[in-house]
Amino acid sequence: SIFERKQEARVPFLRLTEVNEVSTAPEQWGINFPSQYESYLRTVDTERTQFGGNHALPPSKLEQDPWLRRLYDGYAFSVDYREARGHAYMLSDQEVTKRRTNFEQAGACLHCHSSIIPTYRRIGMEELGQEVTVHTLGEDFNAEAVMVGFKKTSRMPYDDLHAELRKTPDKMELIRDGKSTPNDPHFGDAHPVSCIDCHDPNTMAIRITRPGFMQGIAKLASSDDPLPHLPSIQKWRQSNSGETYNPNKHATRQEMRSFVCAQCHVEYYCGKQMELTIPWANGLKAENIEQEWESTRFPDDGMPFYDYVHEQTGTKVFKAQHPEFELWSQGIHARAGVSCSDCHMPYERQGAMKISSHWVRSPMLNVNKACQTCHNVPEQELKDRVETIQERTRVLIDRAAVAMTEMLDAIVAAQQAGATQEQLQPIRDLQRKAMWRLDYISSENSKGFHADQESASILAESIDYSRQAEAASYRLFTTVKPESP
Amino acid sequence: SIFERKQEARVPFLRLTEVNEVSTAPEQWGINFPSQYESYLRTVDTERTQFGGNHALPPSKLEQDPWLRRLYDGYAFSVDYREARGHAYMLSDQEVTKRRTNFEQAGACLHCHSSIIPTYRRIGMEELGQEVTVHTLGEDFNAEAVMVGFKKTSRMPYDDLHAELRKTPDKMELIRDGKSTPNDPHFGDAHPVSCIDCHDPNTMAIRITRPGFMQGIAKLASSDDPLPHLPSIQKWRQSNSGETYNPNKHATRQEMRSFVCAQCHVEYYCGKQMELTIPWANGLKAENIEQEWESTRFPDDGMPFYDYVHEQTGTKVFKAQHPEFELWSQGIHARAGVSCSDCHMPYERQGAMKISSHWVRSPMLNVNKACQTCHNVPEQELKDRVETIQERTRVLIDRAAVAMTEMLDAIVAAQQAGATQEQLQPIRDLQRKAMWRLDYISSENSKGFHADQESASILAESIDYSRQAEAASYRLFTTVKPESP
Amino acid sequence: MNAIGQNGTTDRWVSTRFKKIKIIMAICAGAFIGLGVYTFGYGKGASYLSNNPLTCVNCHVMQDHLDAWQHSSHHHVAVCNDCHLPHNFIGKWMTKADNGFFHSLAFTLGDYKNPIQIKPRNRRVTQCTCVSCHKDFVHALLPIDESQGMQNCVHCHADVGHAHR
Ligand code: HEC
Ligand code: HEC
Ligand code: HEC
Ligand code: HEC
Ligand code: HEC
Ligand code: HEC
Ligand code: HEC
Ligand code: HEC
Ligand code: HEC
Ligand code: HEC
Ligand code: HEC
Ligand code: HEC
Ligand code: HEC
Ligand code: HEC
Ligand SMILES: [Ca+2]
Ligand SMILES: [Ca+2]
Repeated sequence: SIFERKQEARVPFLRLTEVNEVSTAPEQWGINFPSQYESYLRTVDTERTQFGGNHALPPSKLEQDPWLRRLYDGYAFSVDYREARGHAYMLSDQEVTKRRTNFEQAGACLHCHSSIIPTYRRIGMEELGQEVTVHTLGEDFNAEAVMVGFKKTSRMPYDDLHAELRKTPDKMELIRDGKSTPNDPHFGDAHPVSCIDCHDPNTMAIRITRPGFMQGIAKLASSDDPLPHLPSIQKWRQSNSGETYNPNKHATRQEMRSFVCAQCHVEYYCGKQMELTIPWANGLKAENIEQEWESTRFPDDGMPFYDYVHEQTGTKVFKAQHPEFELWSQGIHARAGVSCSDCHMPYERQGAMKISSHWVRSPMLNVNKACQTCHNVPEQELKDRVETIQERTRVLIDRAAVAMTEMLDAIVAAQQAGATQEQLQPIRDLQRKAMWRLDYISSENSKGFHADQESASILAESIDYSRQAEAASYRLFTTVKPESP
Repeated sequence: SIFERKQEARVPFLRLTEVNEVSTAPEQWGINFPSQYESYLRTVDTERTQFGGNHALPPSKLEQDPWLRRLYDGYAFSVDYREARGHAYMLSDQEVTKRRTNFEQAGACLHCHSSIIPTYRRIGMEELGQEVTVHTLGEDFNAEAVMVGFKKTSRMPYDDLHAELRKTPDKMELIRDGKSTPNDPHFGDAHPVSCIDCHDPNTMAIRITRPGFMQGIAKLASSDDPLPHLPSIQKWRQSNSGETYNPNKHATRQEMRSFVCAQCHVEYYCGKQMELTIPWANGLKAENIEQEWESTRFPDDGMPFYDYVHEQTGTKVFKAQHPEFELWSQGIHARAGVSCSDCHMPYERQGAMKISSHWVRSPMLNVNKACQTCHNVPEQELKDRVETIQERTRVLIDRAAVAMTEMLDAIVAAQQAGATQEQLQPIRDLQRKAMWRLDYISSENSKGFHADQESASILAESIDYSRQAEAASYRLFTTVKPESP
Repeated sequence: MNAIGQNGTTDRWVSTRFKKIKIIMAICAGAFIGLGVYTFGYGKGASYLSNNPLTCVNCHVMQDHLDAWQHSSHHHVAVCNDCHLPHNFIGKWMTKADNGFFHSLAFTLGDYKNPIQIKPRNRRVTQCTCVSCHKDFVHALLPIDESQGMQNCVHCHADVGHAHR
């Protein structure tokens, strides 16, 4: 069982080839760990339950749920927004999405879609005046340089950073011939998430590499959100050591089994106005994050933060992206110590050994290993339970979407009827809250499973705010006047 | 089979005294089963977590949640409505509630608050022209007579049936001296729920005695609600035998451990207009029940069913009462085969034996036995998990209550502004749906624990309908006119 | 978690299943001797004839269950066979033959479900062994007669035999 395996010490790995801090190409690691590598490669498979056939790109969410176009009206997401698929595609999907080809994006996009740390390090080292060779780049993680490189590139144009990415060695130089000279630190290849992003090349221990997460989790630790599911943070708070919370130092192994995913599967801001930001200063609940965005100001002009101006209504609103880690944190599995990896990378037996499946995918395609280790019930029954939860969520999302569109209609009509900006302000606040909550759950990828009651509750709030804004719009010019205000 | 022995059966209980079908007095059973009896007697204890001291009557819900007065405006519940307490009080609490003393109630009230079956049987036998003696009353359950007696008394005035109750022997005649002659079937005492209501006096097997439940569950079995948590109904459906579903014959023992409670802890209609009705013809979900009430007509005048006319708005609405069984049915515990008795009557060690605790009460007062056998986590952690669930529900109930009161304000104002009945009709429909759902969860007694996601979802719907009604009220007389309707 | 023996259904199920097993066993006799004996030897099949839990882990697939048994409340009081074999003579040896054969077969073909899940008949064996040891204590819970079922003990006591599995 997972719980025992935690206790077992690891037998040192037999290494057939050396990997180091520039080894972003997974092939090299695969020589040492062929089973994990093989399963990692399978993330190119696109087995889908509802959709047959092969698709060049995954199905469009905008076509499935046309109301999303109204929700995102005026923003890049209204142009192209698709289902997620396997890790193998993360870089190429980003390269081709119209959100990037038709809009100028920032370098920070690559923080979560590529094996970028050596590039951050290289740029950081150059910035810090340190000597950069393939050797110095590979010998050490060099957290300081990584952070400097991250900060320097976050707001840089996407294309520029993407070009930099291809200029960092990936240690395949020696294998690929002719492309580059081994000692020039400026020629490599760009990769999607790779072994090095989650593993220490020396010990193979899992680790955090992403500067965005390091900053976010440190803010979170300093907040007063209770976090019963993250015992190391509670311990750190009690210790009162003054030292910044550092997951690589303080987190338990079981926490790390979720944190590695939380490097990317989290809500963020990533644009040209501000450095990539993970908004956890008040806690991990939807309203804590909203509160942070509400109190954030853009560094350059000091104006209040927003993601986009909603086209039809002119309201400034926030965009929520894949808050998997945040929602999971509110659920019973997190509470019971069940990590992302337990379900999405379950152990599987390979001969006399057990390995973590690196075919990261929907557990519903792997119920046997993902769930039945803990739940001693038939596979079909587990699927049915998940479906019940997801169906309830689906129905509420649809209900919230109807409320949202009817709200937009009413606000537009109120503007046409001559409402002033001052009259509209409280309505806009309701609108922003409503849209934030609907987006939060609909862009989270488990359809409520990661925290079922919390999801329903957030959608209930969304509905409430949408309908309040709708009622308030009509009320601006009505003869129906209740006594109590 | 050769593989293993037949399931071992219970050694018959040693009986020190005989009990039979008129033995409503628990003292007699207590002679045979002193441990169960002792724990049963403890239902007089009122240990409460949030409220100190002793109270003559439990705390008023109307004072805790003043909005309930507006919800129930014009109905008996707005006058007196309290927290539930132990089974020992069920009859006396009903006798003294202002809902009964200030209002005329029907005999059906006693269906769930007293040990009434022998009275039904006696009246039924008289009706059927069968000979009634203490002996014939006690020798057999006589389902036919019980049903006839139930039907005859359901709409009769409460006081009349209460008097009948006291006229049925309870087999204590021989012990209490002077009160009656042993052979006169017209003198006994009234009791709250007693052993005979859940047990067969011959075998001690648990059984269903309540005609209301027998009818309700038979309707349910004939519906097409999926019911994965009730395997015997699925089996009965497949068998297609034509025979009516009868829990005493078809249900598994584990189902019976919930059904005995579902004799009373369910939504109902019980008044003078119609026989006591358990509304499960379409299924057990809140909207299935609503649908049944919407399509029900009063038998006497053929008019559409309603529970009360809401005073402030004049809308005819439904009242939901303690749908514990229905809500539990939507939850994960039901799905996992965990019965009411597992949590509310957990086994406890009594010397060298293990018995079911008959001190039916909140499991939160008994976490160790009620939860920890299955959940191997510390007691405080379990309490915290329950609190998290209940707190989320509480917050949503409050939100739905605000939406409900603001809706009422708007409807009243629309009426004052001159809205016609025709204009108000769709608004009234929304109002009824909103109030039904809020009442459903707030009058269910687990504060969402029995099915957390479902509770949140029902409250989300309530909020949606309240706010829609509010918006529609303002919209009646507004210059804000959206293009799409 | 299934209830056991409600209205005698499981009994019926067991006896039809038993008939089927007899036929299968006859048909597979050849295979049993050929393929089975190989595995029986390889897997130290004789371990089925022993009471030592360590012999079960001759098959590494049993390792987790041994580990979990060692963490359980019963490792002082019951070994594998106390729970997984009927406490009567004939049932005991029939079960040994059946399980010995099917486990060897499964292990050889490798087509078993992983994590391994107990089959209804073996679940019933386990249930009967609980009752056999704890009869007096749980007397009040037992069915009144054969028509009545009962809840599996492990419905509540999921980790008595194997903790933290
Ligand atoms: C904080 C991490 C992070 C950042 C920053 C980030 N992404 Fe993603 N992205 C993800 C994750 C996780 C997924 C998969 C989950 C999902 O699709 O919701 C994803 C999915 C995608 C997809 C595939 C599904 C879809 O939305 O069509 C595209 C395309 C994409 N991102 C483009 C971008 C672009 C362009 C940017 C920069 C504006 C960006 N990403 C920034 C983490 C990130
Ligand atoms: C470096 C960023 C990053 C990290 C680290 C990461 N993910 Fe992802 N993940 C993504 C992106 C981006 C996508 C979307 C890829 C696409 O659609 O092209 C994705 C997709 C997924 C999918 C959808 C797969 C499918 O087949 O539909 C799952 C499930 C998933 N990730 C889970 C995890 C888990 C669990 C972890 C940790 C063990 C993790 N991810 C770590 C960025 C990341
Ligand atoms: C208890 C099991 C469990 C845990 C723990 C868990 N998930 Fe999931 N996850 C699921 C299930 C079930 C789904 C729904 C899959 C589906 O609908 O096919 C899902 C869906 C997802 C998806 C979308 C997959 C897809 O195919 O589109 C992503 C991404 C994801 N989870 C990431 C995470 C991350 C990150 C964590 C930890 C912060 C996490 N999950 C924790 C069970 C789990
Ligand atoms: C998205 C994050 C992620 C990526 C990328 C990743 N791993 Fe892992 N890996 C994990 C996690 C999580 C574990 C479980 C670690 C634990 O329990 O301590 C793990 C465990 C391992 C282990 C230890 C044995 C085991 O199977 O549990 C090896 C070896 C390993 N990975 C190799 C690789 C190789 C080789 C690659 C690249 C082909 C790779 N990993 C890519 C997250 C990742
Ligand atoms: C490492 C153990 C573990 C794994 C793996 C696991 N679960 Fe759970 N699951 C739990 C625990 C613990 C609970 C909380 C209840 C309890 O204490 O028993 C739970 C609760 C649940 C619940 C009820 C809570 C709710 O949200 O309604 C469902 C449904 C569920 N799990 C389904 C799944 C599915 C589906 C998977 C696989 C995708 C899965 N679980 C994987 C341990 C696990
Ligand atoms: C279908 C069964 C059933 C019927 C019929 C029924 N009750 Fe109850 N009653 C219950 C249950 C179960 C409770 C405990 C749960 C609760 O308080 O919500 C209860 C609680 C009460 C209480 C204590 C709490 C409170 O509400 O103040 C009173 C008083 C009461 N009922 C009066 C009545 C009256 C008067 C009638 C007839 C109009 C009636 N009951 C009809 C089942 C029933
Ligand atoms: C509200 C319903 C209810 C009432 C009233 C009730 N019981 Fe029970 N009783 C049960 C349930 C449920 C069980 C568990 C039966 C099972 O698992 O088969 C039970 C079990 C028993 C058993 C079997 C052994 C055990 O403890 O599990 C005895 C004996 C018993 N009750 C005696 C009594 C006596 C004496 C009274 C009256 C003082 C009484 N019961 C009142 C519901 C009730
Ligand atoms: C004959 C009707 C009837 C049956 C059968 C019945 N109840 Fe009750 N129950 C009531 C009534 C009425 C009350 C409220 C009594 C009061 O407040 O005066 C009540 C109260 C309760 C309470 C609140 C106790 C407290 O201390 O707050 C719980 C818990 C409860 N019942 C659970 C159950 C369970 C579990 C079963 C089945 C084992 C069951 N009931 C069977 C009618 C019944
Ligand atoms: C998994 C455990 C569990 C199951 C199964 C369960 N309940 Fe409960 N029940 C609870 C908990 C926990 C509470 C909340 C108690 C509290 O807040 O103090 C509760 C509350 C109640 C209450 C209110 C108690 C009070 O003190 O006011 C009643 C009545 C009740 N349940 C009846 C039932 C009935 C009837 C069933 C079956 C249809 C059932 N319960 C099934 C755990 C359970
Ligand atoms: C519905 C839940 C449930 C079922 C089914 C159940 N038990 Fe229990 N059992 C309990 C609870 C609760 C306790 C704790 C009683 C106490 O501590 O007072 C217990 C206690 C015990 C104990 C004594 C524990 C001690 O600490 O001394 C034994 C032995 C036992 N059960 C055996 C069994 C057997 C054998 C079966 C099957 C015939 C069984 N149980 C079925 C809930 C259950
Ligand atoms: C007879 C066994 C049993 C008993 C008794 C029991 N549970 Fe559970 N509980 C389960 C099962 C089974 C699940 C579903 C998840 C799973 O499959 O592990 C569950 C799930 C849960 C969950 C997660 C689901 C959710 O709604 O979020 C919580 C919380 C929980 N139980 C608390 C309790 C509490 C509190 C009690 C006591 C009042 C209790 N349980 C009694 C077996 C039980
Ligand atoms: C020859 C290798 C081997 C040995 C030795 C072995 N097992 Fe197994 N066992 C297996 C395999 C393979 C399965 C999975 C069978 C399946 O699921 O069809 C299994 C399944 C089981 C099951 C549950 C499956 C069922 O059919 O209900 C039990 C219980 C079990 N073994 C107990 C034991 C005990 C006790 C011992 C020692 C006396 C033992 N095993 C020795 C290979 C073995
Ligand atoms: C105290 C009783 C007890 C002992 C001792 C015991 N088991 Fe079990 N075993 C169980 C129970 C109970 C189950 C699960 C039954 C169920 O889920 O219905 C089980 C299940 C299993 C399974 C099937 C796996 C599964 O999850 O269904 C295997 C294999 C197994 N045991 C092997 C062993 C081995 C090997 C030993 C000795 C090391 C052993 N058992 C000792 C009670 C025991
Ligand atoms: C070989 C005889 C034997 C078998 C078979 C057996 N037990 Fe026990 N069990 C015992 C003994 C002896 C004790 C007392 C141990 C002690 O006091 O330390 C015990 C203790 C217990 C306890 C109390 C300790 C605890 O874990 O909480 C429970 C509960 C229990 N058994 C349930 C079961 C169940 C359920 C089964 C079947 C899966 C079972 N037993 C099978 C002999 C047995
Ligand atoms: Ca965002
Ligand atoms: Ca009602």
